[in-house]
Amino acid sequence: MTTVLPYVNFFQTKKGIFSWIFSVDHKRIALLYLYSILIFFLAGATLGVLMRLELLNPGKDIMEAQTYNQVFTMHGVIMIFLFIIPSIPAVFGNFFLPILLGTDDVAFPRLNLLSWWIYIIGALMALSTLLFGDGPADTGWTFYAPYSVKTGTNVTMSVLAAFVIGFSSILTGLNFIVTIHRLRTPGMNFLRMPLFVWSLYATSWIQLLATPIIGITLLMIVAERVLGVGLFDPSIGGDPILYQHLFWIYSHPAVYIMALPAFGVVSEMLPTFAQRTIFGYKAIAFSSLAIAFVGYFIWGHHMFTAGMSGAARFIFSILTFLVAIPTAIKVFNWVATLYKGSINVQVPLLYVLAFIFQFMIGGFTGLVVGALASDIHLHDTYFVVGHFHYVMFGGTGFAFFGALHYWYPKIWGKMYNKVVANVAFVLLFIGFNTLYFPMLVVGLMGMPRRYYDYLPEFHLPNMISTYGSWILATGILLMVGNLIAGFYRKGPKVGRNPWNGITLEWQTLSPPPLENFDRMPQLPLNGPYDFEHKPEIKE
Amino acid sequence: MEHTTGFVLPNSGHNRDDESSRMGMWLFLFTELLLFGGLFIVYMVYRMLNHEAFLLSSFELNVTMGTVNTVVLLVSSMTVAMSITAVQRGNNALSAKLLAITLGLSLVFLVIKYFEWSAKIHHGLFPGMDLYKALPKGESLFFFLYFIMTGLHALHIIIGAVLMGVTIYRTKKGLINSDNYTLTENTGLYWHLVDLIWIYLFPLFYLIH
Amino acid sequence: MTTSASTFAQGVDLSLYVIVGISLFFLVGITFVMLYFVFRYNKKRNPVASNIEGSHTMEIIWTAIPTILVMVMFYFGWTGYKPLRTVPDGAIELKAYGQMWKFSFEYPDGRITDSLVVPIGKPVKVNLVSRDVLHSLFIPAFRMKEDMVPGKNNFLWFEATQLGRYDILCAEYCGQLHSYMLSSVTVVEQPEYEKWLASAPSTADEHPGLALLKQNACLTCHSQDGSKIIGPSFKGVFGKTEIVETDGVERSIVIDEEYIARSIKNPNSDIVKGYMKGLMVSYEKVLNDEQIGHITDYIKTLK
Amino acid sequence: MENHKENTSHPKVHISSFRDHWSTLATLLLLTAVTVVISVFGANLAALSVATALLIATVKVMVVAYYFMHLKYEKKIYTYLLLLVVLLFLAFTILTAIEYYNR
Ligand code: HEA
Ligand code: HEA
Ligand code: HEC
Ligand code: CUA
Ligand SMILES: [Cu+2]
Repeated sequence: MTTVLPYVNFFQTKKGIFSWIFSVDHKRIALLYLYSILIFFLAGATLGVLMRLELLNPGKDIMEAQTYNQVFTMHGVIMIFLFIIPSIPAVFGNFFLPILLGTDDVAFPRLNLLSWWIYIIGALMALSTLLFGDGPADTGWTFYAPYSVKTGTNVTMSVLAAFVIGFSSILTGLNFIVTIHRLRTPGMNFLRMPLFVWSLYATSWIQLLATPIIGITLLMIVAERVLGVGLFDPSIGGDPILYQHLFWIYSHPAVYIMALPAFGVVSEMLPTFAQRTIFGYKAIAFSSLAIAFVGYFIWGHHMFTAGMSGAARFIFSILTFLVAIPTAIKVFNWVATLYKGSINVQVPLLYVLAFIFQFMIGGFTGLVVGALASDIHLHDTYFVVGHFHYVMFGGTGFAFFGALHYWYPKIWGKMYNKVVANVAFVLLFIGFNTLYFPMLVVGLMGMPRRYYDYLPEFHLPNMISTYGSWILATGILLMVGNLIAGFYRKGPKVGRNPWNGITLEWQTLSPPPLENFDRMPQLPLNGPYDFEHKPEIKE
Repeated sequence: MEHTTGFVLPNSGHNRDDESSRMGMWLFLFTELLLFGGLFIVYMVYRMLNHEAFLLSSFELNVTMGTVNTVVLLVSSMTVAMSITAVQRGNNALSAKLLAITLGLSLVFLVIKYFEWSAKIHHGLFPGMDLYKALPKGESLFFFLYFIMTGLHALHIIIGAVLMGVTIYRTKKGLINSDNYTLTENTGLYWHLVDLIWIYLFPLFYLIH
Repeated sequence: MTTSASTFAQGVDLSLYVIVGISLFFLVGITFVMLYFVFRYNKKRNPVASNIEGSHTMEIIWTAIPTILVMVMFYFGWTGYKPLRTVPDGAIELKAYGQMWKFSFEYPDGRITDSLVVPIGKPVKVNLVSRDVLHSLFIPAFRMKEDMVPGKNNFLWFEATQLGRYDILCAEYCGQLHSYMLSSVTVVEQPEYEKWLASAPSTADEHPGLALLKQNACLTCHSQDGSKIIGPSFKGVFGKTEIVETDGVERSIVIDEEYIARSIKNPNSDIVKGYMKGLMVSYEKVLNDEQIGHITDYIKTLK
Repeated sequence: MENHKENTSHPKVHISSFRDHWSTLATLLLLTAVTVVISVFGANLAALSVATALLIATVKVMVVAYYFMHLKYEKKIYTYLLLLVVLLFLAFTILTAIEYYNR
């Protein structure tokens, strides 16, 4: 006998902490990731603000040199391994990939839960260096040999933590690839997948095929420290530069693990707010694969001053420039998507516009350091610090916040205060650029990075930059506060489709039921963004 | 409190899908290949930088033991492949027996490896030991790599053996049958990977005379 | 931009201007078009959207143009960089040592200095040697930087084009006092350079032990006045009773000649309580027994 | 929720016979013998001996993958993906080798 019950959403099905931390529901796992990632982001960001305080004036402001070195290492490790690499794939990928494909979960739900646990264990290992041994590592997030082998700080644990977190990343990638291959709803062939799915697909391949290399590299550092003799030690015939090769074979492709999902969410939001189909669907889809592919072969651009041979410098530099082309294709197609749209300017769209602007600055500064001559001057200066904050934070970070505002009503079934969200955005935008633009300038002047103290001529830009960090911090606190306040807001619930979007997540309830759909998902006639043949969905 | 009306989604992540499992396993094998790949790159570079030293050190290794181990692994690869044939044909008892033989062979491999390692360690060739420290430039790298790479490989053998044990247990319990033998297949795939890696390790360490 | 004071600087600056120029054009252009579209096709002005699926012509155009432009950028990067690796004949050849956290320079006549003095308009080749970890010799005014890698021969060369004194910074993270690993290069006229070369090194009347401590950068970590820097101060250290950790076991020792020699040759075997392991590297290959003797003698005088 | 549906994913599977397995093993053993013989007795081949050893190893790996690992009977995509991984690894080694070769 079957009884007809109203659909309950995935928050209501079971209660209690254990129903969350042992849940195999991809939506709950996504939220577990979201909360943990946000906590780590705020922790890492606080370290960033502390660094800026130290750099406000030359000389000692608030901490010792050794502490500063540990702080920027911890900041880099947290931001890279705990925040930005998992950010969009593990949160929004987990939540929306099955829904966008029209299925009820990822291919291996229990593996998915395991990935989160591995991530948490790795994170705890990283944080444990604060308490045990001789303090957190002071090597920079790159763990370059031979310093990482010589220093007395707790490098072994930090490196093992990164190794463990790498596993989580591999398993997520594996899960997504199989899901995309096996669980698409009938009728959704590869060329009818939403672009976010495409970008996750490309990302997953990088996670799968690049992460093992850093895993084994980090293990070699551990072996070196534990056995007391070195694989990268020149006195026994080893080569410290080889460590750098292995590290960047992973870590360059990893920057596209950070960037591609951001490209994906941007490609979702633009059609929704322009109320028209995406311009150049195939070009955007395939350029993701092209970026992933070319991205494997350009790691050497981080080592232009390490004494590589001329031939290697030539090849790595020219390939670095090639990767700009598929990225250019994306940017042009995005802008063209706004052409003759019917544009609804909402908070998520503001984040998208800021993303495009800031990512361009980040990308162009990437070209500057990709050229051999200018990189000789700019390598390991604040220009590089400016470059990567522009791409990672100004790009991916802003896309992450945009996606949070975009899917907020779907995930929680409520809407945040839009006015406050706009104010927060403005603060964020101004703060961000005040914080990071001076870094580009001071880098051109020749200030090296990882400097606890600096020469007096670098004072002014550093001061402006620190002021910017305060504006940015205010903006972020306002944004997070507004989103949290949204949970408790009274007022009308949002319906299925507050933005009038077209992809499958907007056809189901907000929040979605446990099974994801309360009726068969319907595909638009021609491709995922065919607004002209939008399926009619009643509340 | 589950909803029970309406419709069933055509694809579900909670359904059994053997193709998914196999694809997942293959993808996992790719990551394993690249994990060892990193070490092979290190090997290649150091061999380019210390050519003579690598040739000299290679003579320290026992070709006979290496060859025997190669044969052991190849045979075990066959028995595990046969056990899949057996289970596909519905012969569970034979399948379990073949898996048991594979497990036995993996132990043989480990025992031989143990003798090889302990001979080296006895000589003090393990990284950090006396003879190791006295080795000329380059030769010490060879032994470092030898221990890391065969060590990681042996770890994989152990994991494979445990997996084999689980598979035997489940086969005997009848949880695996001609309609549902993904576990046997995936164990087999993993075991073949271990074999594949050894196929390269063997000439690179033992045979570079 | 800071002063440019070497022949190499032009190439670097040219590649910078080309790339930044092209980039600014696209940055401003794209941002403007984007904002214009948002304004012009706002839903109030344009209530009904047109579904334009794409255009092959456009795709080809905006693939081809960036391809050409990035190749132009690469070209300037490459030609600007090429001189860096081609040292002209007849260059003055020096050696630069990097160690935690001090640069030192060795001239052909064997003199060792803390900072560089070079003649204007003459190519100077600097061979880079690291004694411990990675460092990088960075001269912003020359747009010049190259890493010092232990166990590997690396070099850079430059030809100064302007008189003056310019900063040298360490640009590869090398530990605690990385940001204090500074030095300078002074560009002088040829006659002045020769005069400087002819003058005797000024360390003659120093205690030979002190000279060695200065040369080997011991004093970046060990003070002579009792203050604690990275390592224990040398003041009054001889004959003192100290607690050290050997293989994880604490024990108490009296500092004598033998202990000092051991601390220099094998610093990590006994770790003084309250200090970190691994910071001081072994000087076994750098200092011979006679020199260690001088150092010990000098340390004895620091009461 | 689990294991409700019947397995439908590989309706028609290829079953390799025991004889196939035996002949695969024979091939592999033969190839092993060849490598050992070349390297132990053909010492004057010098650099070539490494190349031949690796070449033979690659043939062996292909045999294992194709027959024991069933690649021959799987969907073609698995072979392509494996090739992709191998090519990627080759690209890593070649790019690294260029650097060290020109030292
Ligand atoms: C999200 C992360 C991310 C992304 C996407 C990128 C993207 C790029 N990066 Fe960046 N990078 C980092 C993260 C990232 N990077 C990090 C973390 C570091 C430092 C690591 C460390 O040392 O700690 C680093 C360092 C780094 C270096 C080393 C600098 C040094 O240490 O000396 C270089 C050198 O080539 C480089 C280049 C590039 C290039 C060419 C791109 C390209 O992909 C950019 C392509 C984009 C565009 C070009 C803009 C969009 C295009 C248009 C608007 C069309 C018009 C275009 C043309 C006309 C060409 N990056
Ligand atoms: C996604 C990645 C990411 C993000 C988001 C950030 C965010 C920030 N980072 Fe960055 N950073 C890295 C990744 C990232 N960083 C990496 C990889 C390195 C290299 C490390 C290395 O060299 O090894 C680096 C290095 C780096 C340096 C260079 C250190 C050096 O070389 O000496 C600096 C210096 O200013 C810096 C500053 C900041 C600041 C001020 C923020 C801010 O934008 C943070 C903004 C957020 C907030 C302000 C949070 C909101 C408010 C609170 C949490 C409440 C507390 C607030 C107060 C106490 C005011 N970072
Ligand atoms: C990078 C920093 C650093 C440099 C450079 C350095 N030392 Fe040290 N030194 C240390 C530290 C840290 C200790 C304490 C830990 C230990 O015993 O290893 C130490 C300990 C010592 C001791 C034992 C002192 C005691 O109180 O027991 C002596 C002697 C010594 N150093 C001599 C030297 C000499 C001589 C040089 C130069 C040739 C030198 N050091 C260079 C960091 C350094
Ligand atoms: Cu030396 Cu930094
Ligand atoms: Cu890169």
